[in-house]
Amino acid sequence: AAQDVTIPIIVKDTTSFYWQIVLAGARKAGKDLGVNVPELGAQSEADINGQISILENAVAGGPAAVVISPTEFKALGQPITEAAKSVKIIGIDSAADSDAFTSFLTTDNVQGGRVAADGLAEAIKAQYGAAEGEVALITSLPGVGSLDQRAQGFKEQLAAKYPGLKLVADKVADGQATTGLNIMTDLITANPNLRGVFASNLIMAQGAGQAIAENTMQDKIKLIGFDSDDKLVKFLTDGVIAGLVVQDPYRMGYDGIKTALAASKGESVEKFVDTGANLVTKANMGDEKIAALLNPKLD
Amino acid sequence: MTASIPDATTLGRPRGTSGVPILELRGLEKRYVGTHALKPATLAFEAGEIHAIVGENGAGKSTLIKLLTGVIPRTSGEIFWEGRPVGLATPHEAIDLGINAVHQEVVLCRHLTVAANMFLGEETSRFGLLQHRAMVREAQRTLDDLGFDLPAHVLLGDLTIGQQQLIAAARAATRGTRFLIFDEPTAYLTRREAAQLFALIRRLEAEGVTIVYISHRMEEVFELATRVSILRDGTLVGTRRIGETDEADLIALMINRSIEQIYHKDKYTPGKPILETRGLSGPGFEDVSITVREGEIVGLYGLIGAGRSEFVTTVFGRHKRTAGEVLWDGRPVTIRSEAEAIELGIALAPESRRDQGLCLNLPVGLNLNLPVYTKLAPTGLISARQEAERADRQIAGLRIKTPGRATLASSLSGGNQQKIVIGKWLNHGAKLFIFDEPTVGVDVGTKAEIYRLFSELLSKGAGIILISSYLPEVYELADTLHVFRRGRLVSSHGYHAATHEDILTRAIGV
Amino acid sequence: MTDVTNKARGLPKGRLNILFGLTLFALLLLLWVILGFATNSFWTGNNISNLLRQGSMTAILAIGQTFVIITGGIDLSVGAIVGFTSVIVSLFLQWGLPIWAAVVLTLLFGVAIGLFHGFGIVRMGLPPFIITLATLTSLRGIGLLITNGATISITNDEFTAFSRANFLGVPSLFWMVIMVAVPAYILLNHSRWGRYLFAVGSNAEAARLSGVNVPRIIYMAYVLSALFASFVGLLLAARIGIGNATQAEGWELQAIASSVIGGTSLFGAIGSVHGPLLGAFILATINNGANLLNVNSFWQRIVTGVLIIVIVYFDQLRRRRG
Amino acid sequence: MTDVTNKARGLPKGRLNILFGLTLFALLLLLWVILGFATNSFWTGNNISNLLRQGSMTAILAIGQTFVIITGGIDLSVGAIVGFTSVIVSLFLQWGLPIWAAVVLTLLFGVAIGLFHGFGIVRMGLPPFIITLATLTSLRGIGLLITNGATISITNDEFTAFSRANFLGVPSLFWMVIMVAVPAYILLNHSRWGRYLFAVGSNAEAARLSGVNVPRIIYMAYVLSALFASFVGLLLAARIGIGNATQAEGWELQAIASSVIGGTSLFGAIGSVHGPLLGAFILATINNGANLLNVNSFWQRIVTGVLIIVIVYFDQLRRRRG
Ligand SMILES: Nc1ncnc2c1ncn2[C@@H]1O[C@H](COP(=O)(O)OP(=O)(O)OP(=O)(O)O)[C@@H](O)[C@H]1O
Ligand SMILES: Nc1ncnc2c1ncn2[C@@H]1O[C@H](COP(=O)(O)OP(=O)(O)OP(=O)(O)O)[C@@H](O)[C@H]1O
Ligand SMILES: [Mg+2]
Ligand SMILES: [Mg+2]
Repeated sequence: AAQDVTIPIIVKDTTSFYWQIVLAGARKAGKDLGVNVPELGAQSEADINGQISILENAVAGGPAAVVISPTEFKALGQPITEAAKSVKIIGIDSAADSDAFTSFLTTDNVQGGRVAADGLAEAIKAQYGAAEGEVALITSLPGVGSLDQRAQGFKEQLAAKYPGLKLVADKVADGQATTGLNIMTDLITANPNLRGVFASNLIMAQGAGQAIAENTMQDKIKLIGFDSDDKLVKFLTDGVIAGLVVQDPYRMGYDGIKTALAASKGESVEKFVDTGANLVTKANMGDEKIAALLNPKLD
Repeated sequence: MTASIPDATTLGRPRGTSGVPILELRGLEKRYVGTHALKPATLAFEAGEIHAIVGENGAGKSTLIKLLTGVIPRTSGEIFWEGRPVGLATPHEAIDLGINAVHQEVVLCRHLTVAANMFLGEETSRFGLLQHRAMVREAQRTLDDLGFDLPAHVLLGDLTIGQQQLIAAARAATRGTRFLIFDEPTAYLTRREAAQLFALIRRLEAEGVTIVYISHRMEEVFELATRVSILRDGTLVGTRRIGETDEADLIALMINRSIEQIYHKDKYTPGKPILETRGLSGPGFEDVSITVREGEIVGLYGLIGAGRSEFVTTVFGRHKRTAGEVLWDGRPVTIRSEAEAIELGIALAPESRRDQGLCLNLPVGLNLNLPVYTKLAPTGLISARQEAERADRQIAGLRIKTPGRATLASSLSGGNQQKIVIGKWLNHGAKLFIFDEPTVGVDVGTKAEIYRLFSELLSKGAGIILISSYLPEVYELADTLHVFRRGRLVSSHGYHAATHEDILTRAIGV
Repeated sequence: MTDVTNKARGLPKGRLNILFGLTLFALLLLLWVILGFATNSFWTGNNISNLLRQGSMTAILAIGQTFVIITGGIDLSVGAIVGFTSVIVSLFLQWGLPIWAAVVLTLLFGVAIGLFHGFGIVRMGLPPFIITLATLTSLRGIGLLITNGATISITNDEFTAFSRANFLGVPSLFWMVIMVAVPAYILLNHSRWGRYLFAVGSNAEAARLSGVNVPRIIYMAYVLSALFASFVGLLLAARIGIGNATQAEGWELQAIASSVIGGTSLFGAIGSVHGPLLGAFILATINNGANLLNVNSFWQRIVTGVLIIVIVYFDQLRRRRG
Repeated sequence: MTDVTNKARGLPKGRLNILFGLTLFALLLLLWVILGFATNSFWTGNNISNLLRQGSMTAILAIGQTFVIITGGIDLSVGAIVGFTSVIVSLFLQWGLPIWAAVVLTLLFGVAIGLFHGFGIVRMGLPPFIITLATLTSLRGIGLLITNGATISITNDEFTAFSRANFLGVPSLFWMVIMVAVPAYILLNHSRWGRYLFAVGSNAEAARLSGVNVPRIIYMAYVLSALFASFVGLLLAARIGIGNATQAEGWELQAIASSVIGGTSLFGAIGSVHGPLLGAFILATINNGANLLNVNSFWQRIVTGVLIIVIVYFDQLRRRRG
């Protein structure tokens, strides 16, 4: 009978590894709790209209509750308020301009940007003796809320805590690893004194990491990435990358469904949960908790 | 007034008949890059006359027409309409004056209906909405009135080229036209359609429309025209009243030499059969049995749509046969593709140079060599030298008027394009040559040359199938003449064994 | 494009267009019936409203695109125009302009872009593919520059409420489709300019020789396409409540696909208004159905690709037989 | 597309192609000289290596695309093929296949895709735009399905080392361009199949009646394009060390743009091998230069769009005068 309960989860972009981990967590929760969990999502984090349509369709299906990660703060506000009139809405990962959420499980992306800044400063200090020098930022796509927040947190933290670190380039790519790679190689060429880079998502970290490996610059340029997969973990092990900011997408998915089920039954749930952002370096990657984050169980 | 200006080239403009010439050119000139297409020409068209223009391929006839209709800009010179200078920079301007033309290549819209084409640019509408039905009715009335047996509501693309040409003529005739130009209108018409066209022209003449008529067919010129102007190499070499000249005179003026005999024919004793069809059927024709022997010209005559082109293209492997047999050198063969036909030794010069014959935006040289690359480059790699040599040989041999082999085929005059269509097969070493309307738009001089080439091919033991809708041509050249009607072979005749009238009767089928 | 695929052109078609329209409509109904059986939620009023809303924007783009394709051209910029004008209108509203003024000014931007395309094609002799590709690239850049890569929020609730409103039980977005389609239909089939669009696509030289002002017709087609795209930009801005230059990525291909599924020929001179409408709603139905059936979104892509091939193939077959 | 833009075709060109190639080359050199003055780092060996690497993949795609465009078609699927084959080869390597086997199998996938395109166009009578658009959509879906939206890491260092290697001081990626371009040049200009490509693009019916096996030539063009794309997929996988189905998005438009900048006519029958090469490296130089000059990436898009218009415009002018 519990299988009749449907709780769809809507992510920002089904074509990215990060969101696949979220979905994996949700899938597991569905199995554990006996809930039917349709896995929905747009095909790009920039496709706001697509996500609105998916939300509309999901609500039309008459689910018990909906778990959603809004792609854009303002744009999803009204549709979510609208949807909340008929079902309970649980937000994960990012916020939206609506107070109709029953519960929220988020990583603070601004905080993630700050963690990245800290990690970069530390790595530069370890190499050069002081948190000083030129740094750069590579963003995967323009107009994506979470990426903008990471950039914001990163820049704020630099300004507030590390006046010695000068942001010399703030590049926006087109979502392609190759573009990230090309931007990184050109940054290396154009800025011989570059000491650090923050590549603020998985794909950019892969591209930038490859550029550093190609040019064997790992001792000169410290790279901080965001999120992880085995490619980046290998880079980390090999010392190509100085650190990764890692969230807990699996838990977000799992707890999202769990909370939604509870809420749909009328149980009271916590309004805000911070699932945290951690800096992973070569030094701490062996820790049990971190290792679990780096190798989420996907099936 | 402009009438007092003396004129060197026109031979005494007839005065008094209708006063001021309706259209007058003074020093009109057109240069293309590398070609002086029309050298300064001065000429006056009298109101109400039928003025023929003749000249070799590439002499500049179409160029002159395009200048008069605002299709291309002129390099220099002046044009006067009823004594007033006019710009004629756009087709619109020409149409507003009442100047219309039926251009050499049919230029209408295949995707629109006949009625839509006839009204294109002059649609009738009420409150901004098109009067579809009224226009179809009106177009149909016009067609019926002209005696053209054509429907107005079908898509133009569904008609044959000849029928499209008639529509183009009907359309030009009904637009408040005062000055109407026909650029080789009969090239794609059968005799019957040509007769319809002539009736239309006569009627327009009676209504006082001035007509300019371009043709390579001398008898048409003599049948219709009141005066005739001759162009040679872009120069206007003279104007004659029709009563004061004859065919030989015009030809001499056109090509600067005389031709004693256009239809050149040598008789060879036919050898072994090359190709035989037995009860062959396919799309558009049924149960056709013919034999082509070495040294023989087999002519196929018929009205438009009689199925001759379909028959030969099926033999050539373009369409699938549905019944019957093809024998090659006495052995039954199945020809599945054009490449297989060529491999056997068949060459086909198709009827429509624009749609089937030429790659217009490619160089002349490539067009000439296209069927022989398998021979020029057996390994796949091309020898640039051989390629060039062969192209140049063809250009020289056929006297194709072009700046060089690298020139694009589209910039050649219509007749010269036709020479490429034929020429690309001549040195191909085929045994059987199929020429479908080979002399469409070709000038008399070249025609004579082409017929001489036929003889040469025959002397080497080849056989020829000649399709022509121009009866004198097949009549004079064919050793055996087959008449087609509605997809069937209705009669066969030996050389000069039947009269013109006999053959026509068979083709029309009383 | 290649002539090989082109044989269908020469054969009689006559009234077949209408018939074909009907067949596509039958296909759409068939999809709906199947989905009605396969899911409980398809035939709910809510879902039908959703479906109508979801297909609306592509439908309007596809109609504009069809005008361009009929002339034998293509407009790759429509997606970028949508994103760009969503930014423009948000900006105007942020400045406090009244809605009508913001709307009119934004549409004027659309017209200007269309004029630019016409200019590039007619005066500069650029291939439509290239000039609209260039506009695509540049417009996204300009939009990003204006917003500095961020989004502009629209605080004017009256403006955003519009996209969710219903009128006579039908979503206002779908009314907008009707508002565009009806004049478009009259223009294409019952006015001389429509006739000239076909004539230019069929044989521009013949049209010119008949006294048709070919450049003006080309301008018209591209202006309409860009105007419709900017109109969609308005609708999108109202729907998502923000202006963002990177929105509507790839919508140009969706619009072209809708148009072609609806029977428009990329060689020009063949097309209708109802065709692209049906095409757009078929695509929307595929997506909607896949969501309702909980089909993996990766499978959705595969299915869409396959369906495009199947539908266009049967269209070709039918025409060839016709 | 529209005939209006098409006047240029009728005019004689002769040797102008070569001249035009030279002029594009001059433009490229000019850009290089300017960048040499504007930045300190442009003329460093390292940067030139980077530049050559950056332009390489688009260049190879553009050559394949050119073959297709010469026949009068278009191949929208090349970007998707690159992404898809990067997944395929990663998978093969993950299974532990030796490099040569993984490479050969992946290229065979490319050939199969090209054959499918040929089949769709020749046998099913689909417009090239539609069949390749459908493949684009479906291939991305299949790739995502295989990887479940993730990336496959390539742990075979020998394979990834290749993209970083140099030979005679020139990046191996650029050697790959040469390896593709030289046979492509011979095929296009010195073999009869090259002549046939042009003939089919100019008038398929005339080519057919001259004994050209038109379907085979169409198959050839699409197979080459897809083969080159799958080759680029290999290079991409080697370069970024992962297989990911969403990579190379939009590269089809880049390839087409490179080809057209290089003088290829979208109406068919006009094109070369050196043109798209130069086009690709001009685009790469614009991006590289903008990065070195630290130009805002939004401006980069605008500049790219404007430059495309300017370059193609002057190309048209030159031809028209010619
Ligand atoms: N667009 C063009 N560009 C360059 N040269 C051209 C162009 N059009 C025509 N010509 C040249 O101008 C000359 C005159 O051509 P025109 O078409 O007027 O000849 P014509 O007398 O009509 O011949 P035909 O009897 O073969 O139709 C020819 O040498 C031709 O090659
Ligand atoms: N693909 C086809 N399938 C079926 N019928 C066809 C096809 N093509 C043409 N036909 C028909 O075959 C008949 C023969 O047409 P065709 O034009 O070849 O005759 P023709 O004797 O060569 O006349 P001409 O060359 O003078 O126009 C016509 O009735 C035409 O409608
Ligand atoms: Mg002529
Ligand atoms: Mg015929």
